[in-house]
Amino acid sequence: MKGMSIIVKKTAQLISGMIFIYGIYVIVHGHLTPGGGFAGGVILAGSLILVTLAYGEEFFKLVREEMGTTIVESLATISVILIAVGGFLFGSKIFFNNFLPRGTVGELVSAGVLPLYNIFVGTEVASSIFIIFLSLIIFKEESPK
Amino acid sequence: MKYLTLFILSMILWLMLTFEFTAANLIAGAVASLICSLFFGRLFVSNVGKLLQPRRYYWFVIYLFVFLWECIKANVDVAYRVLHPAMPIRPGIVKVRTSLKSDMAKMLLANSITMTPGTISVDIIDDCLYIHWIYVRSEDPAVYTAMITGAFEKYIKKIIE
Amino acid sequence: MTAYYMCFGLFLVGLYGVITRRNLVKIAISLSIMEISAFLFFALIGYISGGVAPIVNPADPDKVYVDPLPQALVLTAIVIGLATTALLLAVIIRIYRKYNTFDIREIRNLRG
Amino acid sequence: MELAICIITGFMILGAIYAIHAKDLLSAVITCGIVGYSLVICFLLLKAPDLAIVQIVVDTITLIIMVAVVLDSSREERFSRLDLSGRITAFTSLVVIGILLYFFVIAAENLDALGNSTLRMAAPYINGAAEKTGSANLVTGVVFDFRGYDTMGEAVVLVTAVIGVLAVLRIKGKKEGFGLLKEDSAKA
Repeated sequence: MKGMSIIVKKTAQLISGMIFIYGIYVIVHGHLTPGGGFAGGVILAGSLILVTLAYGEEFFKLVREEMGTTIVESLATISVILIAVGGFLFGSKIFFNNFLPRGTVGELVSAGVLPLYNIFVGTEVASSIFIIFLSLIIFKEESPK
Repeated sequence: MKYLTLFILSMILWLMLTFEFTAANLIAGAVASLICSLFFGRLFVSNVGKLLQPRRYYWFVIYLFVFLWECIKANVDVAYRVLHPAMPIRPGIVKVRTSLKSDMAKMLLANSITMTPGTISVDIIDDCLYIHWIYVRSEDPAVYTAMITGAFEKYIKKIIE
Repeated sequence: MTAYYMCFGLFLVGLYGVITRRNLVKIAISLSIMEISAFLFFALIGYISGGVAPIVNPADPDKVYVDPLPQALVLTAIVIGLATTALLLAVIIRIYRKYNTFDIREIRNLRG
Repeated sequence: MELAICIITGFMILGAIYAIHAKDLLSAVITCGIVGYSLVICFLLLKAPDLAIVQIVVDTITLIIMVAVVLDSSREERFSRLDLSGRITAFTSLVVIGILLYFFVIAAENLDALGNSTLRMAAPYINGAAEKTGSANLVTGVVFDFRGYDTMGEAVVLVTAVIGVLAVLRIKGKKEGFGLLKEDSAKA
């Protein structure tokens, strides 16, 4: 896959890091401000897609990246289910039990396990959308015209 | 070096976004900036020493005012062409040779040209910019180069090169 | 009340596209339009006049909030919509590579 | 308030009609963006900032994927006159639309007017929910605490969709190497 022109490349160089940090901000503060795992995950995927579109990678590098992203996605999904099962082990016998202390409303470390769910769901959404994009690119690369 | 600069910049951005100085927030910001610099550090601009020279920021502020003035002039011009009943437009693509060397300077020049109404930079090949212009005033390369890039080029050279 | 009818009109436009178009990409577009009208309908149901966005501020708790339940349902549905649209487009691009056309009637005639 | 939403929805309907009737597929895809971005404004007017953030990014990514699909093809839609089966389809669609409209008019009489929503589950989710879940954002509280099963199902659906995309789009397995590319193209 070819990259784009120099204007897009240089702008992506400066902007992509900022988009990524904004996505992490939306995920981590999901229980205080608008946003959360779903919104932030899509923003993270957007920054990765921007870099891939602007620079264009070698074919084998793309395949390697796809394998890594697949593993990340599966791990994130397993983590969500493990936290849900954690309700059985700590406290009462309820699936999806909020077993950590809740803290006071409005602080960063509060709301028990909700920030953890946010982080893992964000990772999962980001990696799954990025996988979809990568597999479309790889399909175009490897199939004959 | 690139990684460290990106780490510091993203940390500043994080603090501007959240604007609270508790320990938990600082730790979260540090972890986020670490992940960000690991992912995007190899793409960041290479010669980061230029970020520390205050002279460049001074010229950047002056450049903003110059850009604003050019933008207002171009706005009035395009509004006149749109509102005039005969619509005096003569679109075309011109090839402008620039004397700027670094890629970042070329990017800034192209984006400035795009953001003034009436001109859009289509592509950059080596050191030539291809620009779509709403009214091609002259076909002589020396004249239109001075018209399009003359106001910006010397400031950009002082900011980035 | 008019807003509900307009929203349903958008749904009907999408349905018309799905039924009458023969191009696979057009059908995908029409499906996403139907999806969007459903999202809008859910958001309309949850709105309460004079309400504010459902972010609790501990300083002044006495406020009218918009109903968060439809918003939570739509939040997950939007991301799922993206994934299913991508799956649909993946199938479409495979079909194009095999039959070299987007037209469903020609594909039905080929049967290859 | 309701007037603004009606005007924006009118724009969405116009954009949708043009997107369905456009001759060039690329312009159809881009016009479909009108519908998505107008939905963002509607969400902001209806006080749903979470949804607006998600929708504005999702719409951009959908546009990228659709353009990637369309640019691969000939981009043209060939229109032809309706034959007999086409006429039957059009007539059936009119009947279906009429029936749907009839039932919607009946159902709309039982809906509350815009702004006077009285959902039964609204009150327990709003009153004291912040203390129960500890989360200031009520939507996050509903998504991950009250309706946790829904979210887990959603995550599983997302994984399934990704597996489907991979199964459809990857021609070769990962282990078998890329030397098979030539043989495949020779066969085809």
